[in-house]
Amino acid sequence: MFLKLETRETGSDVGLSTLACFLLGVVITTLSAALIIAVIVSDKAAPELASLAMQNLNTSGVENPVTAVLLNFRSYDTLLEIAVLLIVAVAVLPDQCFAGKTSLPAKRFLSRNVKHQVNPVLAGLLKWLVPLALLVGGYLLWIGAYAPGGAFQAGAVIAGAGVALSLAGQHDFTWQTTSVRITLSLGLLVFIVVAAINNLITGTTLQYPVSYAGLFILIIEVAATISIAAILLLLFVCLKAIAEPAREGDTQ
Amino acid sequence: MSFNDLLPALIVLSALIPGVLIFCTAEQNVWLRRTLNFAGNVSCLALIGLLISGVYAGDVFEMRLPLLPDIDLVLHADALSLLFVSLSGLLWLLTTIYALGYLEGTQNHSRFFGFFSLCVAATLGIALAGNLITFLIFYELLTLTTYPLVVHKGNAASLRAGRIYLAYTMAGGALLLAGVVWLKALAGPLDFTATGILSAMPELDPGHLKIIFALIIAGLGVKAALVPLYGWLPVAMAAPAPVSALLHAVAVVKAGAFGIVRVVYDVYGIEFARDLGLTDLLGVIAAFTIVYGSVLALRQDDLKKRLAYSTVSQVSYIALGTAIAGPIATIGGMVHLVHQGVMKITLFFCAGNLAETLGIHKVSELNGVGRRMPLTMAAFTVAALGMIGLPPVAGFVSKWYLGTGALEVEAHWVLVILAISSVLNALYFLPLLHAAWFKPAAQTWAPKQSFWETSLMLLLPPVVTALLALIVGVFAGMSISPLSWVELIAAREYGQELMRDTEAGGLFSPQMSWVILTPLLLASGLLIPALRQLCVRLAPWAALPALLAGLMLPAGPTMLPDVFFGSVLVIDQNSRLMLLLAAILWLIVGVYGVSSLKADKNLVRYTLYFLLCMSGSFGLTLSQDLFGFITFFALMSFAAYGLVVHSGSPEAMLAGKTYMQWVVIGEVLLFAALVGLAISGGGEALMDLDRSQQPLWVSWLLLFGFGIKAGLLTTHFWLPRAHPVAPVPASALLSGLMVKAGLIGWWRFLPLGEVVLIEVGVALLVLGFGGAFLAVIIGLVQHNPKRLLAYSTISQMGILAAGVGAGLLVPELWPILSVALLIYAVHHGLAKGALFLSVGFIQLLSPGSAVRWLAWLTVLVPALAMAGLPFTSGALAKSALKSSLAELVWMVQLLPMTAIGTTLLMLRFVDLLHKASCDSKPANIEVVPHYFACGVLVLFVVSMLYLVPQAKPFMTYALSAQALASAFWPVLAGTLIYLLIRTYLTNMTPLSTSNSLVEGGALPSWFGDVNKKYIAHISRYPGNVANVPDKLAFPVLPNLQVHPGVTFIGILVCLGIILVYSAPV
Amino acid sequence: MMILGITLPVLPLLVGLPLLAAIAVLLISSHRWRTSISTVIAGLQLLIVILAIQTTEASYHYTLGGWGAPLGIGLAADGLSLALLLITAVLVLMISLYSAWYFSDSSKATRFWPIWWLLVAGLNTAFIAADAFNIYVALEMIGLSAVALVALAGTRMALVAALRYALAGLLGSLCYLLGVALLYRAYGTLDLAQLSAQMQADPLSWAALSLISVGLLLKTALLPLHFWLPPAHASAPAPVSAALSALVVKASFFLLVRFWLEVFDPAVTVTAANFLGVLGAIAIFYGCIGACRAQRLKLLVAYSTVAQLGYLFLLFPLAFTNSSLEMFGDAAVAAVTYFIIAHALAKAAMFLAAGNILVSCGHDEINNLNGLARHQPLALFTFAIAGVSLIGLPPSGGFIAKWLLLNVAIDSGQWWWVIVVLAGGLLTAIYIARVLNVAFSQMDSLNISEEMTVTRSRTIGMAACGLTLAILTILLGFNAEWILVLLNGSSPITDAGVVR
Amino acid sequence: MTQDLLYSITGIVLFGIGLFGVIAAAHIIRKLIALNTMGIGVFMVLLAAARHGVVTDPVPHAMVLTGIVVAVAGTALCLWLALQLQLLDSPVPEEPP
Repeated sequence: MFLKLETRETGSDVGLSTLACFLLGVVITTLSAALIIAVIVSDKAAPELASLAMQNLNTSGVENPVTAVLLNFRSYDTLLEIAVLLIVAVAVLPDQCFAGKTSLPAKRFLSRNVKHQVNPVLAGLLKWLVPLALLVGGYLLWIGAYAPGGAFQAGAVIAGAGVALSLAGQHDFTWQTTSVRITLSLGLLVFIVVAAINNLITGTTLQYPVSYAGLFILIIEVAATISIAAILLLLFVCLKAIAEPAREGDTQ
Repeated sequence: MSFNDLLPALIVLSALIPGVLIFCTAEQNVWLRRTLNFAGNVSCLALIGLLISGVYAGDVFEMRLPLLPDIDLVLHADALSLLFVSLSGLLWLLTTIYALGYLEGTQNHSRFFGFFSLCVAATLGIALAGNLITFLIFYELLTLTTYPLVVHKGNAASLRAGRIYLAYTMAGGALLLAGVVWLKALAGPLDFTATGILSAMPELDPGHLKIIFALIIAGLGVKAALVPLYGWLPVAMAAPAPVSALLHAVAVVKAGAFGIVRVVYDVYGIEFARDLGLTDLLGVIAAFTIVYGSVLALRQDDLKKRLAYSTVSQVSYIALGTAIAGPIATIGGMVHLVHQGVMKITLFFCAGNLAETLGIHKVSELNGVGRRMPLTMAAFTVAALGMIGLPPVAGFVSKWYLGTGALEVEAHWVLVILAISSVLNALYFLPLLHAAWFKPAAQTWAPKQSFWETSLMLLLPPVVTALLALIVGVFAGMSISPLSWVELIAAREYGQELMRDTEAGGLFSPQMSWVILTPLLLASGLLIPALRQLCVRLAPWAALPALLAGLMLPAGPTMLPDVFFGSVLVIDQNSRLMLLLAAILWLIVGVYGVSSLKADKNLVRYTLYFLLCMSGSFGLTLSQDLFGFITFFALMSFAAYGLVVHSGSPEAMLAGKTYMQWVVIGEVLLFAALVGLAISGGGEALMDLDRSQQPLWVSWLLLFGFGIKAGLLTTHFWLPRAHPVAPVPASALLSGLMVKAGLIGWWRFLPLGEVVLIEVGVALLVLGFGGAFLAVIIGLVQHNPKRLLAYSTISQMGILAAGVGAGLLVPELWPILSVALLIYAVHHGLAKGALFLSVGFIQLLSPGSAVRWLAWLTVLVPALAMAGLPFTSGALAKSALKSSLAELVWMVQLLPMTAIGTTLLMLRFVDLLHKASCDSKPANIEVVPHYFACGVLVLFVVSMLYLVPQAKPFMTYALSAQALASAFWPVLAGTLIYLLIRTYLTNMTPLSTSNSLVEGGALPSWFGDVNKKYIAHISRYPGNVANVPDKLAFPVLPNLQVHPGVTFIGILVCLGIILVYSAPV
Repeated sequence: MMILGITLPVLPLLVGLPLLAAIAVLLISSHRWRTSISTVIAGLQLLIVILAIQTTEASYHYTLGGWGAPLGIGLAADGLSLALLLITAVLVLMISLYSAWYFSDSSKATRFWPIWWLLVAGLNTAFIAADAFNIYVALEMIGLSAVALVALAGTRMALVAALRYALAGLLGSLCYLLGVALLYRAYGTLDLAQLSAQMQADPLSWAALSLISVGLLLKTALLPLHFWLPPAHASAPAPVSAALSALVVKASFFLLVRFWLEVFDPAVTVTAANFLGVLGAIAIFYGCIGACRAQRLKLLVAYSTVAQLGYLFLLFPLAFTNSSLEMFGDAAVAAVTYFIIAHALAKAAMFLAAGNILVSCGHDEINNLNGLARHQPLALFTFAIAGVSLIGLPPSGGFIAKWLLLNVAIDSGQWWWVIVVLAGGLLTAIYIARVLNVAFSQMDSLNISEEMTVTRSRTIGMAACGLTLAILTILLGFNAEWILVLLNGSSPITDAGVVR
Repeated sequence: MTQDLLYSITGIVLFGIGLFGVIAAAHIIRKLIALNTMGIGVFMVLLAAARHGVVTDPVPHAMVLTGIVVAVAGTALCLWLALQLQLLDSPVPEEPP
């Protein structure tokens, strides 16, 4: 199935012969049909989890039921989700990032790329776009408590600002610093610390005291937003950094 | 947990911990490693000692560790485990010593000894395992720990061996595991219990139990090398010698055999297994393996491979003993566990010594190696003879118990298997011994590095184990011997109490054992170079104690309960006479021999066999128990081989071969016969033995078994070949004395004077008289005086045989007939001895010799005595015989005829001697001993009449005129006839001088043994052209070239059929 | 659990500790500190698990956030979980120690440690999960970190293997997720206990079961879905291989057991169980043959994993006999649990030994390992002992495991599995013997260069880790009772129908 | 046919199409896209489950959000691996099976 993994463009789109494709199609169609039939046949009204969620919404510390689920009822999943992101972030981090003190003197996270020619239009656009994106991100983070929105959405928008900066080519990102690593792991760290504190307060892990639930959720969300933004940006920048020389090498 | 409970575990640990520590020692740290090794060895043995004393006192040693719910890891010491534990512990020590010597100068010692110790630990664990699961664990551990040992050399062959070894053992392990799991599922925890655990669970499905049994036995059979699972064993020979020794003698194959014993006795329970019919299956497999392994061994040229196949065969004795399912056979099987171990390890040690010291790996390279490495080969010889089952080496004890055990439960076929196996064993071991001791060395060996033939560490273990093999056989009756221990086990397995009859009655007179021991002591003195010359000189005087005993000791038995199965030596009227005859002959011929062979470079060897024969001869005369008798009988027979082939000429070699073939056949027949006798007669000492109960087949076997030795017609073929080729003194002994052993045998074991045995009696009469006459005819045409004398022996023994036959027909005659026969035998012994000696001084008889008149006198007196001239011993003997047989008229009439024949032979002998003396020149030979020897003999021949107390009743008749006349006329008639045919005889084309009756054409050739191959063989040696016949004088009927072996097999097959059919239903 | 008067939330701790460790090793750049912290936390984790086992409670439940199922997420651990947690803790400790030496002079260490701890967190999460969606996240944690660790080797082969592994993992996760979605649609809950209580044998359940099973089978690499395993396990760094073979595949198998035996119990049919058993049997043979033909040591070990995983699947036919699950279910689970533990120890030891050999010889081509017995006796010894356990010879954990398996097979009257188990053992013996034979041969083709001997002190530490595991394997064969006692605890999933 | 059932069926069909793509596609990017298609199919089924009852259920929404994050992570990792491979500048070697 995955015996051949192409990373380059080849003439054909499909790695299988026509006959095999046909057979595969038949099989998958049959499977899908069977699934569909199973769904239709056993279509019955399930006991309501939704009402339960709604009943508990007022003690969850937020008004948006989705956020309540994400960060209160099923906050454990979210905690792990951030851990998943962290795994990929660490896996993708460029090696020299860990070279430590022997490497380049610690630079700032964001620095101006002096070699790159400055495009005044682009520079002008960025001046407006980046703060705007940060603002939108902040808003999304705040509104998450009441309406659709939240840490992931906010993080994605903020990361978008970074992507724009990166694409413009006028700035470099440095991942070597300890602060970057703190930023990456901040979401997880804060989440765990909050969980531990709550454990001390209420005796149950991840159980917030009702009156402070909103506060704790906000703290987690802020930290998570920062980390998610950083990680998404990291992913983009690192992949871009690899892809460019790779593509050059490919075209040679 | 008390110390008692820990003891079994400590024993395992005493091997395990040194093993683990040795792994950690640096390669260079030799002394630390040795210290660890020996510390382990010694502590192990000490703990085993504690354990033995504890178990003997009835303490319980058991350690349990929970392994799984309702499954414990149990180490438990019972009598059976102790047997194996002590064997392992002891042989571990010896093998360690050996391995240290063997591996000197190689690498990877830490690894080797580490695994070695672990291997022993696993073996000890197997021995001490208290349930089947624990057993299985250690069993598999053994596989694992032996693998690195097998591949230790790291060359292609050993790697292949390792692969095959693993393949077999893993597969076996899997089967075993399947069986054990299944059984556990059915029957719960499988703790070993003396009478079996399954027998107490009648609700189990027998079908399942049978399949499980098959699985388990197949699993164990791999290690025990049952056919067809033996394939790994010969290949594993690629391992270093100590490992081979360990694999074959102690650890691996024994683990399998031990497992079979455990499963049959302690899991299934022997009676339950028998009821399920499982033992029959096992028995058939074991029997087949025994035979098949031996057949394969025959074909191996590689020494170690031959030994390996021998192991395949021998280990199955244990399984066989188990399968026979009787208390006695159980003893046989279990005791073979120890006996085979001791013997086989000796063989492997020796093979390793040969390879290591001289680079000998093949059987064909063994020629003459006995001279270079006498101690090694002596050890090898002892062990090999033990393997064949020769008394008194350990192997005999096992076979004896297997045989009697089989008869006890009426499994007669087992006897046939044992017989075939013994013969096959002899076939692949004896040529090897022959090559080593009697063939000239084909190459010059590497010179000795030290005083000893090889490194002392290599030499010591095999010598010790060989001695052990001998000791456990000789002292089988001792209470600490393996045999006694096994008897205890067997009693427990059958749920009985051991009944040991400890009454050691009779008076003990050590003097009587000195009769036998003196020659043996001198013989062992020969092994020490410094004492060698002294011993040679003293050799003839070894017969002195016998002479003194015969003259002075009071009549009565001597009991030695520790020796054999309780040895009994008796001096009574008859044996006293035979002992005196023997003593006189040995002494006189010995003196003669030592002086006449002074120049012979093989004098020491001659003396050795001479002494061994002497001991055997005395022993069988005195022994009144089966074991003792057959021991000394075998000792004499086998040692005589050395005398027969002494000259080393091709002719002697061939004669030796024939002799050996017949001896082996005889031994096997006798073994079967005595086993039958022991079972039917209810005892092993003759005093308790009821001879009259013996089945007919036993009588037949006795007839032929002893007939071989006595030169009875149809089994006599070896005699005319072997007697003439031996050195003169040896011939004298062979013809004069050793053939009488057959007579003694009949005497002791046939129900003479008790029961009428018509068939056997008639057969003896017919064969006896047939021999008496036919031998005369053949003898007459011989040109070699010694051969002529040999035929005369056949003739005379024929008369004696006929006498015994008459005794069987008419038991009432026996009391008097026996005395007559005894006198006749003594007479014949003395006269024949004197005649043979006279052949040795042909030069003195020559016309130029100064003392020729005196010399001729010493020839003529015994010759005429043979013919029965009045006033000689012959006349007395014959008249005694005649008077005792007075009721059998036709026999009385036949006897003079034989006398005529004897006269003819004697005249022909004198004639030949005369002719030869005319051709020879007088030479400077030492005269005194000759005169001494012959003179004394002649004196005895003449004076016996007045010396022997038994002769008194016959004296009056013998000296009566009628008797004198009747003694005289056959001599006269014979002389006349001889004079008539003399011309014809002299001018006759020389007969085949080379061979037996059959070759002379007197008997239809279907009697076997003529073969062109043989003659062709002779003619290949141009040096002996004189002996090669130009053509055969008499027209020979179409030759059926029947090898004695084939005859033997024929007898065996018939016997087998008879046994099977005759077994009471 | 009470320790010194403080109530410890054992289950959350088992997830939180590794996560904290991951953050710590990410932030610290000193090698020494990183390894010491790892060791300490691994030891702590082991301690917690042992204490958890020691306490008398039969099983653990924890409701996170105080909400309880179905709204919140619960954690649960029964005997099986505890057994797996224990073996995980033990192996994490040993592999962490080993890695401390293995990665001592490599820049990869800095990426290894955080991902390693995240993997551990994922494993622990999976073992104590009681929520279907939570399991999905745990599976992703495990899958992605495992892929990242395989890619750590950096060779082309490792990258390809990692990519393949990643795709397979993602595909499996998605199948699983669809199954969960269908379940949620039908039953409206994600809690396993509630699902189990409501489960009906209807087409939707079967569809969900199939999807979940296929997803997990793909991750467990049951033949014919094993294709990703051998290259991934063979080309990863040695400690990673050890963890992958010993633990990672077991996690998805563990979940499979959860779903089949507990959640979907009413929907499962005997035929389906037998089908899995047959696939397992084929995997045993296929894996063994693959191992016999492998040219590289690590590939051999990887194929051996394919085979050994096949044994695990015998659980299903043994547990679902015609009679009932109650009769042999517990015994079968006990046998397989024992098998998992024995295999985990042995396989980890084997990979660690292979890693040693690779480090000291510079290659792991089997045919050129002559004379290994002289140069690397310790590593070979470890390898051999582990092999013994894999073959199922006493005294080793593998023997007891096989013994239990055989026992169940015979008790439930399915003798044909006996043949499979035994034949598998023999085939295993063949490839183990193959390595040993080469290693013992005297013809010396090993070139131990100077450079290699410099790292000797390092390899001794590594070898000691492997040897410890091997000795544990042996010791495991001497007392099996504790683990069966442990497993006797009742299942939290079926018991915990009532939310606490 | 209710709306949620339609969504479910569409989701399953998408899942099937994605599955076909994952298996049949040659290029790694195509495979990844196919995987994401599958993911979207699954999310649709989940979202449909949210509307299965009377009230809109927030739980599946949360699940989908988590699922998206995980999918992003997985996709990123795969892309990174593919790029690393490309960086090694050689065709993907034939794997020994």
